[in-house]
Amino acid sequence: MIDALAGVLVIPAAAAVLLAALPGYRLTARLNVLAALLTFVTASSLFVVHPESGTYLLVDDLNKVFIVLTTFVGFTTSVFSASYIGHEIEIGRLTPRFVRFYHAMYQVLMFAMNLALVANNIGLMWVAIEMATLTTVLMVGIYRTHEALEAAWKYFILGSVGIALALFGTILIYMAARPVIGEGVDAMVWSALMSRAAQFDPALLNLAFIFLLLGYGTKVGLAPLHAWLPDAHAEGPTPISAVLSGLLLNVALYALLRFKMLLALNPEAIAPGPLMVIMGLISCLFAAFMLYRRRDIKRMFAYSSIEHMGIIVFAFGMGGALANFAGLLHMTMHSLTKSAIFFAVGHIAQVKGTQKIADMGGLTVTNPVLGWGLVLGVVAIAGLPPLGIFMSEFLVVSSTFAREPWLAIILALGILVALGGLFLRLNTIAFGEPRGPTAKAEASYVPMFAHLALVFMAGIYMPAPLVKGFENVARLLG
Amino acid sequence: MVVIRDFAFQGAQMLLVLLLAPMLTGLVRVVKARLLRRRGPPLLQPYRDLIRLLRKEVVLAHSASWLFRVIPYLVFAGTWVAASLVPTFRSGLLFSWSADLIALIALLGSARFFLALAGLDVGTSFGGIGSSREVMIASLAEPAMLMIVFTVALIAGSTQLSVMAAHMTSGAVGLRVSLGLALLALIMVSIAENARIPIDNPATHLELTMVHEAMVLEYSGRHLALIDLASELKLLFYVSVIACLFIPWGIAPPDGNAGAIAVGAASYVAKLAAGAVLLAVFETSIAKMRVFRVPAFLGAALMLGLLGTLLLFVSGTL
Amino acid sequence: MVTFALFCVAAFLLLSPVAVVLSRSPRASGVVYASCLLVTLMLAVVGGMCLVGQPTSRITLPLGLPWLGAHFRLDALSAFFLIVVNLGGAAASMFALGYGQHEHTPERVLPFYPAYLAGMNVVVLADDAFSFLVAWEFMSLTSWALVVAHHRERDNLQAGYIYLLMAGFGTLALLLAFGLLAGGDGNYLFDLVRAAPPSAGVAAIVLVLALVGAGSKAGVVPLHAWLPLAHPAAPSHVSALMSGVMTKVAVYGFVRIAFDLLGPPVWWWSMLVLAIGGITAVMGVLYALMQHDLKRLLAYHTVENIGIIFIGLGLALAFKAYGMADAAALALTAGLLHVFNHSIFKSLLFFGAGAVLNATGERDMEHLGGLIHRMPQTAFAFLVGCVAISALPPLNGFVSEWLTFQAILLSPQLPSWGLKFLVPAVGGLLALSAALAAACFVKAFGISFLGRPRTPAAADANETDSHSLAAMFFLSALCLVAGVLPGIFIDALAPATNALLGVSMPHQAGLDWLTVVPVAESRSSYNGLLVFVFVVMSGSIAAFAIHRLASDKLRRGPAWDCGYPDASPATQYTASSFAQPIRRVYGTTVFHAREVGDMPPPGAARPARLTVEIRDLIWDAAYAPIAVFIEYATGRLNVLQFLTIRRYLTLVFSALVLLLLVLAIWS
Amino acid sequence: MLRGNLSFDVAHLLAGSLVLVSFMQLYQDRLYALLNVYALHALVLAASVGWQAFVQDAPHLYVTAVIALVFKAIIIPAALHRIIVRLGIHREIETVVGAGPTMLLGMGLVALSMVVMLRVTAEADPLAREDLAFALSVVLLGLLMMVTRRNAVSQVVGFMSLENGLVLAATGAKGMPLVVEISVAFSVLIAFIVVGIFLFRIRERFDTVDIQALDRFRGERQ
Repeated sequence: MIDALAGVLVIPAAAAVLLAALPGYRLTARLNVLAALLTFVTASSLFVVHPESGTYLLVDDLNKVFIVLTTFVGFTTSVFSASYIGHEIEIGRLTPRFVRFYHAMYQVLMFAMNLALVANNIGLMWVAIEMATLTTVLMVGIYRTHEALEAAWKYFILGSVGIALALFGTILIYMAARPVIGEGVDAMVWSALMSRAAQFDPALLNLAFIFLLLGYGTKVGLAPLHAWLPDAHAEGPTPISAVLSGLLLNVALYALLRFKMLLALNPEAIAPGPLMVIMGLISCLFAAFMLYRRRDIKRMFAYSSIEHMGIIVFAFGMGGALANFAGLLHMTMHSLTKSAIFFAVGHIAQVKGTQKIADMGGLTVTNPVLGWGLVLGVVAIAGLPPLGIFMSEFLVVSSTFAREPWLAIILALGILVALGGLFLRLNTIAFGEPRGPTAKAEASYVPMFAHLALVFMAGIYMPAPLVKGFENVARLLG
Repeated sequence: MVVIRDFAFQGAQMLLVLLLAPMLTGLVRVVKARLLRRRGPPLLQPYRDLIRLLRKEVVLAHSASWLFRVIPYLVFAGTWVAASLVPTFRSGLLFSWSADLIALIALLGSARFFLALAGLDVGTSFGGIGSSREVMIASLAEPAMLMIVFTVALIAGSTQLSVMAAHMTSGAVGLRVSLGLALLALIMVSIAENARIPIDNPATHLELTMVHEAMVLEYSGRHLALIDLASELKLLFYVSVIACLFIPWGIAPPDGNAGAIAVGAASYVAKLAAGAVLLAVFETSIAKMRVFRVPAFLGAALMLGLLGTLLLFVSGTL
Repeated sequence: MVTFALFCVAAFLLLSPVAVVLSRSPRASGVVYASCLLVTLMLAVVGGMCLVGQPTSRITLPLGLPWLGAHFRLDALSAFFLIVVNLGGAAASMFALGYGQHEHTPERVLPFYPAYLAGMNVVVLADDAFSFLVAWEFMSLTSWALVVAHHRERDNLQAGYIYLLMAGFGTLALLLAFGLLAGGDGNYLFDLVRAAPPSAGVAAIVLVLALVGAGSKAGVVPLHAWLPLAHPAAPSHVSALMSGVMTKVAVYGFVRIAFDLLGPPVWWWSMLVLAIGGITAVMGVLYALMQHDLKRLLAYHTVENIGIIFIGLGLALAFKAYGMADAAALALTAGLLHVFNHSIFKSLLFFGAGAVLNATGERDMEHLGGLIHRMPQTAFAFLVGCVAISALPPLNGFVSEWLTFQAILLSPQLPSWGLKFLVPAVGGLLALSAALAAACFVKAFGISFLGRPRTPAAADANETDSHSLAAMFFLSALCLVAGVLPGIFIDALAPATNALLGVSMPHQAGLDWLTVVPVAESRSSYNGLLVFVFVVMSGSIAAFAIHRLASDKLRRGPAWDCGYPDASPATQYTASSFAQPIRRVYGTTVFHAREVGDMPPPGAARPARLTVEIRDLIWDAAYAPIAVFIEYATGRLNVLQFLTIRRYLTLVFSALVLLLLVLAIWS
Repeated sequence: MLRGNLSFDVAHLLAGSLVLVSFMQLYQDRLYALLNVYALHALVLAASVGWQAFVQDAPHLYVTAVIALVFKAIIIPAALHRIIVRLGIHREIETVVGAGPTMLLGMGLVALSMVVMLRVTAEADPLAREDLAFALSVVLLGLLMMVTRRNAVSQVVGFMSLENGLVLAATGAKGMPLVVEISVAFSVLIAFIVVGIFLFRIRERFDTVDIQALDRFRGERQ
């Protein structure tokens, strides 16, 4: 029954090769969607069939959630990107050659992320995540403008350093594991590591965790390692911004969580929680303040991603059933909402022909569907009910306040400041006198509203199986 | 039987205040004139004025609304009801419990509210002056009055005038600082409320000084008569309240026989006369003050009232 | 009971999408508002039935927090507020049946209106922290959408922005409060909290948080800043809901937490609440006096009345803390009765303002005047509202304030010295605010409805439509009934006070002549009915007698005005000149009000000017600094967007070294 | 036993000398000199990797050694030479912090890594432990170099020496799989960077493709 698991890897890989070979964007776009859909179906079949994990591939409740989320958003984003890319070609911002490259890279990215999620081997996971990073670097630079190249370059350099640090951490983990488990591949296999973590050398684990926190934290976009994130979001094609915010950050987070669990298993090692809590708080506050002066709509939402990653890391750092549940929920909701927002933003930017907030206004008047979609998305991302993020923020803050009042208050302030920043800009974008070109958008609203509908549903009613799964994971995370 | 008797007394009270009110004003005028070495108008002049006004036709400004014509009746009715619920010669009136002191003050407040509206209705500058100054004075006088009520009510353990009067006569009170403060404040408030010197001058039409007269400037005929009568009733009301709270002696108890009631009536008239004389003396011995020194005057009253209440809260015995 | 109530709420929620679909068609507003009217009436009936003796009913739905579910509960308190909410809602819907026809962008109002009603109802019904907060914030969100419905008008977006921020702030405060009540393992159920009330220390923090959270929604000073901006910005029937009803929902939140969940109070809580209430009452009315925007003036009066309500609640807390149950019942009843009364006359007044706005397109009183001639019925209804809110007998506003005074008169028995000093002062503040309110409404009614029209718009205004009038007259009637027969309403409140304090005020209905006797006949009593009858009788007798015996002749002529009548309406008193004496008395200290006169030299042609400068000290002290700080902080942090890669690497490097140092120093 | 000691000493010697060379890099102020020192750095790495391969008799490590020798010690420095000539980058290195303070910082970092490593319990293989300490300090020194030098080339060199440290650690970890793959992957990465520098004409620093772009910055700064 391993094949469901293998499928998640094989389908994108095959699709990548195929798409690299095929010309013409209409067909390739459709193929892209199809491949993503297939991957999603295979992934969701994981809930039905329960493949047991081998030496290289691992599947448990934790990464099931991640895989399904990733493949789903990957699918919806591919739908969105079809219409987006179509428009980009019409206005000649992209040439067919680049589109072919783009689609291939898209599938490679999917492959890399899935690999990172199912890898049962810390080395393999490292390779996969770095692969994903490099692919996104290439896609961010795809517009070949000065800004795009500059952003890609920044992303590349900072990413490489992150890569190096993460690798060093991985080596240290191996060093820690070797005396206990023995030389060779086994000392890098998750399942083996988890089972024996208690006997590892705590000092090595501590050192390793610091490097891993910084290495993978760079990918998660935690302040002060976040520098690449806003520009990469702002300059790349919008579908990639959606994937970055919606998925890649999660994948890096997943790696971080795994190592947190590892450390948690070792009594003498430092508690990883406090470190994560502090970095989470810093990111949340910092990003919240950065929201105010943004003039580029995509960059603004990139900062909001940093803020939410901060909240999520904070929640997982606090630990405990409630906080972990909240963290998972928040992560899921954030992926859905933020990608939905980027779907909207992509079309808005195409309608207005710019990403400058100053040049867009009164969207709810000129393009009601798009405008209200954005409003709904911002309402969701700002953590207002009845949408999903409110529930997770409710759980995080309230459960924290009983344990660490001051932390909760700081977090609450961060959320409030972010709310202010978001709506300050939303007012100019969505309301007031219309500004800028008011062409009608030929857009596919389905993905956006599908995501928002899910978020809305989660806000008021969560199906029991989902809750069950989340609770298991929360317990797993300790 | 008893009910009928009580009805009778209540009715008597209503007529009594209605009849005595102009007389009181007249008396004040006479005394003032005499103090100024003038012969002054005869005692019954106010009645004559009222009748004359009632006979005259009403001249209504073009811009006056229906409200302008209703207000005189409202003001008169409100004041009359208030005045007739104060125990004057006999406590325990039939309907005295239908409104306690706070309610009575508020009732007069309603009357003032409508009068101020009347000042604005025609849309002249003088009406505006009158109303705006009136409400400014009221905004200080009413809280002061309520503070006084608090003081007395806390001592008497009630806001029912009859009960208060009874409690005061019962001698259980004795001399109290807070009562003195309250009395002083009450006198100041009454002077302000009735538009007497030094707050206002009822006998002038000099625009810079007048408050009440400016408000009712546009009224004529029967409307003016009602308003004048209302203000006379108001004066009577305050004098009777002071009388009933601070010199309650002589008021006939509910079960009092004819003699007691006669005594009550006599003492009441005497109290009124005394009040009139004192008021006249005070008015002749003091000068009208500028409008914007009024707040200081009434603020003092408010502070006195608050002080009285505070004393009672802090130590029940003062 | 509660199930049916929830069905009604569901009906609201279904109406929203319907409204979205319909919103283009001309008959949409009719459909939506009519159905809202229907549902609100049903809910009001539900509340009434529950209040007169249905047992508490509860239900749990598999919504909200998965392992918890959404709990709803309809007890006496909820029932009372259910009535308040839905009476206001029904009136607003009725009014909107006419008013809504003039809406330019119905698609921005109709979808949110039912959702807003739903939110308020759910807040009252919710029985666990999560549902409560969801409904609470949902209420804020929908009302925000309604505030920015007219987003093209100046300042509305700004108002909505401040409103949303304050709402978020309040919700977070409540969130923290509930977090503290729930504890680490999340007992979000109200029943669990009731079962195990928190320790005194925790309870104190929760109370403060609740005061901040609910208070910011209710608009207590100094958290009121958003209110006078947001309430007027919305369409008038929504303003009525926000001012008349939503603030009461906020009061409900506070009452629920302070009286129901927190267990036995401590005396100093009441000092906090009393002080805030007193200050709020006076500040609110003073702000209102300085206003000449009609709707904003009304909004500030909401602040004042909230203060009065909180005075009642504070007294109730004090009495409860010292076990004086009967007095507590009296105070609480006074507070709740004022909740009811204010919801009625404030809605009425906003309807009036809406009608005026509709007829003249003006909210500024300086541009109105003489409307009583053009719209007599609106004027009458508005006048009733003015008398009621000015706490004048025989209308309902007076009753609740009178009860509050009676409660204050009971308070010398309170042992604590702090209260001994505070309560009389608060009494003084209450009296002051009552008197000032009367002054303010003389101004409001006198300037905008009386006198001569100041603009053509006012000169040819037309009477508003029948639906709006119906709504207004319905509320006016309620004002009168609640004023002359207060006993009924006091008795209706008994179950609520019973539920919270275990006792209630003495039963009023049985007393002869329908008198209200809060404590004892000998102590104090009030009979609105008799007073009303007396006034009417003696007034009509006088009228009858005079017209019969004396003259009833009447002649129209020019105004007398001391012989200097002036044709130009500009010579009338304006709102600001009317308020000038009061501004001289209070404003110079409270608002640093200054009058700057500019008198041209003799012979100069230019006109003399008198400008008044008023500063909102609370804004300057509490809100401006926050904006400044945000400005500063963002400015400073923004540099981090423009660093070079090497500097970013430096950040990473220093983070690494820092962590390594931490590790080295560890243990 | 003896072999153990000997192997320990040699490995220790090589690793230590790698740290020493890193310090020499920090000290350079001419680009060409820096490149030569880096070549030396790679050479020492190759030696140490080779030794590890011999000690652990893990033949695949020889591949890594060869890569280090050929690619890092010869090709990359040569390529950088050409780039310097082609792009006319001027020859002296502008430093953010002077050489002296940089050295001090470096000392501090080495000390720090020692302290951190000493916490590792004694049971851990001493050879590996020492190697690790050195590797850590090489990594930190490489990073230090990246942040204290302004020229693109010297920053690349910094990154490469950092990566050398990683390889040292990886090879030091006895029996660690994927070492070869990793070293290959990194070589590719470095190639990317070098090519990138060449393509984007990054004259002086990593910071931007060209300086004006920083200021025309998408309206973010106005």
